[in-house]
Amino acid sequence: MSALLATEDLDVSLLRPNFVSRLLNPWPRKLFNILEGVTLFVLPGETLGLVGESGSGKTTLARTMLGLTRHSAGRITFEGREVRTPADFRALRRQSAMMFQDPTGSLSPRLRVGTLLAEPFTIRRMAVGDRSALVRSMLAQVGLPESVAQLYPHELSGGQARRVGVARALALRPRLLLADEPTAGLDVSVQGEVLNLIADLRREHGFAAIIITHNLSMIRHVSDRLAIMYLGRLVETGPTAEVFKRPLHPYTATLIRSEPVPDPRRKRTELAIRGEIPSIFSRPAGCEFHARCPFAQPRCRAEAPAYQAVAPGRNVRCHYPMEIEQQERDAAIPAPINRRGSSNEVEHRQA
Amino acid sequence: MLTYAVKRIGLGVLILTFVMVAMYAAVFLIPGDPATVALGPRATPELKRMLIERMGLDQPVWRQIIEFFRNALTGNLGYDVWSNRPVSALIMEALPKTLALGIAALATALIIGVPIGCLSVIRRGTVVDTAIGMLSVGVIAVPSFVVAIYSLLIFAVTFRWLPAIGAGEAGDIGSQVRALILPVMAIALGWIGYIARMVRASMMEVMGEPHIRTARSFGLPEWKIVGKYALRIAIIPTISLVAVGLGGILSSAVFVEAVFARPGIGKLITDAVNTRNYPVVMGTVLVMTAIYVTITIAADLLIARLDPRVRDVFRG
Amino acid sequence: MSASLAVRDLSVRYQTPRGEVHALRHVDLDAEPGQVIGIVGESGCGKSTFVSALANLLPPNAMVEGAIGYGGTDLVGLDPCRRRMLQGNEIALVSQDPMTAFNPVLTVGDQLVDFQHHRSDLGRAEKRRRIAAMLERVGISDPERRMNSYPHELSGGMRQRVAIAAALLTDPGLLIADEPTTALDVTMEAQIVHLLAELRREYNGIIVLVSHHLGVIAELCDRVYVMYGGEVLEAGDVEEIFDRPRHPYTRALLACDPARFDERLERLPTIPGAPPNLIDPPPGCSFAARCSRVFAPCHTTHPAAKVLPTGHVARCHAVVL
Amino acid sequence: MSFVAEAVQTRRGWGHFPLLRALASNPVTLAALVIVIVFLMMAAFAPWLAPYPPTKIDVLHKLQPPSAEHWFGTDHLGRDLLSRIIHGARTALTIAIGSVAVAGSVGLLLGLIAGYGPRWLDGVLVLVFDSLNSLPMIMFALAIITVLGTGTGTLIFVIAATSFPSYARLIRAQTLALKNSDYILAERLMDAHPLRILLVHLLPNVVGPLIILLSMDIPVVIMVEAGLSFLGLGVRPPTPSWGSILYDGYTSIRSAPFVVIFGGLPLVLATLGFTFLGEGLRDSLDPRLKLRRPA
Amino acid sequence: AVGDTLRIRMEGDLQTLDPAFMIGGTEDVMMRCLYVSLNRLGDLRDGAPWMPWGAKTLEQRDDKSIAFTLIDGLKWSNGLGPVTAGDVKFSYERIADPAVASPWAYQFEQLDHVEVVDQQSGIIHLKSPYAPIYVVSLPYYGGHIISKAGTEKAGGKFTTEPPATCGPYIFSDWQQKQKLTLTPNPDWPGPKPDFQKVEIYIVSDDQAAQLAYEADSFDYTKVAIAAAKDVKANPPADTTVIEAQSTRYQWLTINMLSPRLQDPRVRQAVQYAVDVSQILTGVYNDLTARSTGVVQPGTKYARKSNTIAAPDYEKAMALLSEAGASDLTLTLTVMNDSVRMAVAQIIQASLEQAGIKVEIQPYDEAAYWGLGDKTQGDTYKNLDLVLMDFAGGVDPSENLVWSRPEQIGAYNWSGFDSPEFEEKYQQLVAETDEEKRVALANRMEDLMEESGGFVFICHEPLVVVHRTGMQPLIYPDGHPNPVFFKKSA
Ligand SMILES: Nc1ncnc2c1ncn2[C@@H]1O[C@H](COP(=O)(O)OP(=O)(O)OP(=O)(O)O)[C@@H](O)[C@H]1O
Ligand SMILES: Nc1ncnc2c1ncn2[C@@H]1O[C@H](COP(=O)(O)OP(=O)(O)OP(=O)(O)O)[C@@H](O)[C@H]1O
Ligand SMILES: [Mg+2]
Ligand SMILES: [Mg+2]
Repeated sequence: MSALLATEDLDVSLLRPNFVSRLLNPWPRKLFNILEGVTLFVLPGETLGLVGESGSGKTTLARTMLGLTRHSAGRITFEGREVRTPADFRALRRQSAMMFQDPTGSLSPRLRVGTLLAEPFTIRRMAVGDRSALVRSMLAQVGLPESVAQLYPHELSGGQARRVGVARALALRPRLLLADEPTAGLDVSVQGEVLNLIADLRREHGFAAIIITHNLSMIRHVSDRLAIMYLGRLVETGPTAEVFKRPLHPYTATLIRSEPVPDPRRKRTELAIRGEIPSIFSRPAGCEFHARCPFAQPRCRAEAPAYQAVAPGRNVRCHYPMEIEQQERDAAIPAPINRRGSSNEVEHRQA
Repeated sequence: MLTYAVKRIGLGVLILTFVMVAMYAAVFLIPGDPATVALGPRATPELKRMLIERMGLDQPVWRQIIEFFRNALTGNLGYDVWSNRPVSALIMEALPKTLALGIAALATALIIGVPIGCLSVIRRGTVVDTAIGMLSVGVIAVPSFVVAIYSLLIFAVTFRWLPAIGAGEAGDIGSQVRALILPVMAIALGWIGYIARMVRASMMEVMGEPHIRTARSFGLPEWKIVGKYALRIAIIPTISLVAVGLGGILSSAVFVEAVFARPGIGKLITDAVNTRNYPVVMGTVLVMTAIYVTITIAADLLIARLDPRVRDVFRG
Repeated sequence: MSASLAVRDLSVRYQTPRGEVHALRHVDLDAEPGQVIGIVGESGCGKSTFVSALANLLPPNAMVEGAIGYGGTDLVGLDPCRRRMLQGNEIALVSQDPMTAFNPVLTVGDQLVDFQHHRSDLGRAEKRRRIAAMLERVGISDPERRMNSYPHELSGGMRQRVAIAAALLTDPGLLIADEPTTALDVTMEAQIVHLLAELRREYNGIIVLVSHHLGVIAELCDRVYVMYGGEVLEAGDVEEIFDRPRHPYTRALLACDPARFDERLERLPTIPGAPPNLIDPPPGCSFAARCSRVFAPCHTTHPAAKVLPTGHVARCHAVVL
Repeated sequence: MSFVAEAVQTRRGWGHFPLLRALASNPVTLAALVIVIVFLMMAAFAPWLAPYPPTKIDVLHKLQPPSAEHWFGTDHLGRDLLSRIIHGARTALTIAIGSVAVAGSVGLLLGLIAGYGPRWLDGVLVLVFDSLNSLPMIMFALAIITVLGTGTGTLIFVIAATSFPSYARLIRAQTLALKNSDYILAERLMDAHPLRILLVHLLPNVVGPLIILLSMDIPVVIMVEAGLSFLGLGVRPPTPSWGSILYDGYTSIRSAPFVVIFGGLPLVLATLGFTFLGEGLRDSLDPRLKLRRPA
Repeated sequence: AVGDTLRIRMEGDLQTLDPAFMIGGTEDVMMRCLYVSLNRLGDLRDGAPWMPWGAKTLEQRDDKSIAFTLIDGLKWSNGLGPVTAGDVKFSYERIADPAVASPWAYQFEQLDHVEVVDQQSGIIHLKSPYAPIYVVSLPYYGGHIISKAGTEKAGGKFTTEPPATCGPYIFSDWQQKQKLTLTPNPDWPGPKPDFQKVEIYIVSDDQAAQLAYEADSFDYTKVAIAAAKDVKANPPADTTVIEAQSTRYQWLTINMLSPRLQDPRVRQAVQYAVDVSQILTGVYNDLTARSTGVVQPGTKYARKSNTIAAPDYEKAMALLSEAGASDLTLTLTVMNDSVRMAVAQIIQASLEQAGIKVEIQPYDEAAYWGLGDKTQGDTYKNLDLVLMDFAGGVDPSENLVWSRPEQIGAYNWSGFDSPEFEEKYQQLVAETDEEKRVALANRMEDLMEESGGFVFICHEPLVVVHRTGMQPLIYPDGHPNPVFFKKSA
């Protein structure tokens, strides 16, 4: 199957975020790459999960794909054709939709939900017979009562705003949905509702979806493939189940191990990862993860690893992908920093 | 910070140019010439022509502007039409008095207004707050000439505590300070109200922020929360307000300078406008605009000092 | 310092133009020194209201009833002055959003010095030494330099560490953490959770930890209170709650967590319906509208809290002793 | 869903005048509202309210202190002060509301253009705003007034022209802040026309703070009018205006202080009224609203 | 109590001390102290008689020549030697020289030349007889003598730093727009002035000045007309109030060139419709009487009465309907200060009674003076009514000169174009016989009023307060001459 949307070696560079100088000086002096060499594709009808820590460039990637941020190098192709001119992007945007990180913030605050829902049609000057009927059917599709049409965005709860976002995004039957953190800030139950809704609609209309998140326990249930980002680069891609089962990049492995498990008997005693994601403005030399990597070798400090295919459908950016030297690595995992005082623990268990 | 300052100064120079072009346009529009103002029926056409020539107004406007800036670069702001004294000398004599007045007035207003605003916040919702609110908004509306006349009546005429007019004897700091008190009072009163109101408004905004809750959670006393934690942030908008105010006071001290017969920039420029003494007008406007621009830049830099978030942006 | 905490029949109502919001209704809670109390529940169920009441940080439109017994004194009836003495001395709070919890224009060190104002026996230099030691303790390297940083110069995880250090500096007997990891990434969350786990080993006061992340609760707490619609529906030891939940709500909540399933699910489990309106709370069980095991009395009779032999407390008609 | 029900219910419960009710709930704001309404009524019904024609000269009874016939006394030409103040409300409010409306609209338009338009245009406009801000007001006023002649229209023009830059800066700052907000991005993503984004999405969101600022600036404009009257640049006599009443009172401030006192009273009251109304509006519309004028 | 320092308040600051370009007010007062003139004037309350001052003798040789001899020992400062007849020649001829473009040239219009007889004496030769020279030209304004050598050394021009002075005082200190200080000239050969030091305080606002006087900031000041009544009723302690009529005369110009006022009946209607007594009461507090013309009241030259002495609204309306202009709207142009605006409003109300609508159009001083200037376009033909006032002199010619036909488009804003008036004016300046001059002046004012171009209002009152312990000397222009202030015992 050929990719619906693909990026090749995509770079996005931005001026250092100095708004005053940007305001006064139209000639940028120094460039920083927010995204670097991102090569990614999504197949028709597939769900791709895009995972990474805050600031790793997930949102930027999504925006770049739809032409809201300009890329400085690389190609974006849609159904095999390169998307370059503004007109190309307009055509691409016609076929795709995006849900923003902040559900309420992406709804124009002074318009009622009804108006907002009809907006995609109004903007494209599409004839809609009965506007209120249209709005009603859109609301019904996402499981909201009609009365919601009369509310303003700030009067909606987080889950409701998400649903309105879904209805709006899917109004024009896009072929691709980009959902930026669709479950952030929602209760587990509501989170499930929203994801189920997207899944149902996807089954019905068959669009592809890119779901951006840092919630691993959620993404493993909804995505077909995963792409892990670190500091503006892809570090690993692969089918979701495989990635969870056998992560290749140490970063992926630590992410998975950092996720707390809702089981009081499976308390983690060791810390999977230390330190914080470095700033994009001062990328470490060599492998960018080396400072936080428990297995870093001298080579990692000196030489940037390539993004290479190690198995069909699995790419990784690491000099020493995990499974190859699994044994050594297990041995190298740092000893637990400290364990809970056992006597204390026992007392409580018994109480 | 440095590049920022350089750019701001560049912008300032642009503003100066723009203002001067506007001024020349205004001169072109406004009828009247110095001879007829000063002499009325005795102004002879020859004299008028002579003065117009002396002001350079017989030349094309663009030439005047270029000439003006060329001279200004060498420190020559032109000459008074009548006394032929250099405009720069007139300004140098008037400016310190107005600066002293403006700075003293705003400093007084800050010293009184800020604590009042804080008090209002500490006692928010109480009678004290409402009373302060009424008073501070009320005094904003009291025209400064009313304050000026009545303070003259009370402190200079009735009690004879303070001198009624003038800016004090040259070289005698004591008399200069005494001469400053009443005019400062007249200007500062409205500003006290304005600043108190402003501080209260931005403070109320800050008081809703989570870090104030953090400070509370550690049981810090209310006065410390208001006076240190909230004030540090709430003062920032007040600073730019005061900067703009200081820029404005310098030329709007007209009434107060008239009532107290204080020779200052306000008087210089109104007299010059009224008598169409254009070299003086131009020179004064140039200097005032430059000061205004400088003050706003200084205020921005001060804000950057006070607010580390802004400072980092400047550091660029 | 350590004392036990006994909350009895605590209710909080917010006065709003739309009416009174019954944000907290008849909550009881007991905690002994050394215990970590977890509070879970969906958004809007009153978790923050509850801990704010404990820390005396309720907004002015809140009205409190009931008693908060701490070491024998009732915090609710205390005069403001005495209450302030307790704040930041006996009771310390780590709040949800590390981005906004610190004053942006004062250095971290300055603020931490101020926060120790109860310690009038210490000089400024000593206070700074304590801060440095405490920052080191919570895993901040180069504490001397960090003390001179402004909050925005620190990352979210670091700020949360500083917040914890600030709370610990005052040697509180009651440490409250309201969603300390919600705003953080998984990796940061893991680090903070780890820090808290590490701290509780030597800490002998009470920790109250609010979270809607079940994993965090499971990892850190001894006792869990499950809140819903302003009430505590179930309370019990952490294993009991996770392994043998008695209240249908607790069960539903646990069932919803996708982290409990390793295999891919076609549909994620959910709890249909929405939480009750707290302006006009239902007369019966607040979960009745969404409960799968609902029966007649649930809609009309408010269930009493039943104490089960396992140490469980549950508010449900369907639970039998 | 109960949440929706709640929300819908509250909407209904608040009726059609939620703003008025919110305003009235604060006693200070209520008082301010009453003052403003009284002044508006005064302006509207001046000819019926005033006991005498405001221009009726009676030099034999000039500068009479307050009495039963003349509640506020008479001015330096023997005109009834109360009548002049009542009629003055009309002038003052026409000028204040007129110039604030003009300045507000111009500021709104230019601010939106500067904030959303191309960067070079933004630079040019900011330069214009800053320059106008630093231009000495009297010079400007004098130029315009001597060219156009005195009168209400000219005053409105002068005041609007000197005050719109600060509104424009406010709007520009707001627009810049909103420009990259998610909902504007969402609209751009749907390829909404820039004009639509400007008018439908940006305008309603930036106009709120502006209206509040404008209402708080109304007394400032009244004061400016008084100041211009003082320079002899106010409304054309014998039209009564609060500014000219004060100015006339100044010459007799010693012998007849009541002229200045009664002349200043409406100014103080109007300032209190409009300021507190503006603050009330701000608090009830959006308590977190940033009402900072950009420097 | 009066000390050794005389403290006087004036309104404006010094601009120049060159008599050829001086403006008036403070400068003239300063020059009276710094320079000498051949003669000087007495107090205006005494009719301002002239007497020799810098000249020992000053006598009329014939119609066109006046001989003078300077007093002994007059010496220039800066070591420029004695004051000579050559300096007098230089000073007068310089002002008369059209190339210098002095605004005061008109005062020396009739000067032919000054003949130097010897070091101290000379003869002033006139082109034609010019009687007013003793009160108009010699005692003030251009009559001050400057140093020929000094001026030439300064390049023919100077402003605030005169190359040399010779008067009773020297200029010792200047605080811009605040204060001027004069101290005695040790070389002064004449009688020592009473006061050891003169300080001139510059306060432009009358209200403030009065308060400052009460606060004992100075000893002598003019008082605003609005405050005069009050000051008279309750004078501050230790204070004498002087009331006099100044030489500033005010009238309403009715512009005959205006298309709306071409018809003499319409102009006359306006004349009938102005109630001047209301102005005198309302604005001037009856401190002054109605003027019968422009000539200084109290002098012999003043007309006995106005032709139209009282308002007659019926007559005015009748005239209007006769002229077919019953629906008349006129603009009244006025300078925008408080006194003039008040006068304008009373005129407006008064004309309203005759059915004439008036719109008041205020201008700031500078714009105002340009309105009647024909070089600035045709506005001078479109003015309707203008409230005007000029500072005049005691000689009738000084005040009548502005209504000459050649002044149309300059300062004759009525467009009053009377050949007879011009003829009479020429006779007036040449005539020395007083009787005949009185008749000429009266006839000229009759002509003015008959033309329908003027409504004479008043000569503004002058109200001055000063400490009781002194005797001021005030020139007819309303400004003091500090040299002759006396301490009263
Ligand atoms: N307009 C911009 N100007 C400057 N820097 C930017 C801009 N947009 C993004 N960045 C920087 O690019 C990096 C990636 O940002 P991005 O928002 O794409 O991350 P993210 O993965 O979506 O993070 P999060 O999980 O917090 O949403 C960040 O370091 C951010 O500071
Ligand atoms: N100051 C307030 N005034 C009125 N109502 C309030 C106030 N604060 C909270 N509430 C209401 O009280 C209820 C409980 O709020 P609370 O913040 O305690 O919930 P929470 O469990 O902490 O939620 P979250 O998980 O979203 O933080 C909510 O319905 C909320 O809308
Ligand atoms: Mg993002
Ligand atoms: Mg909460």
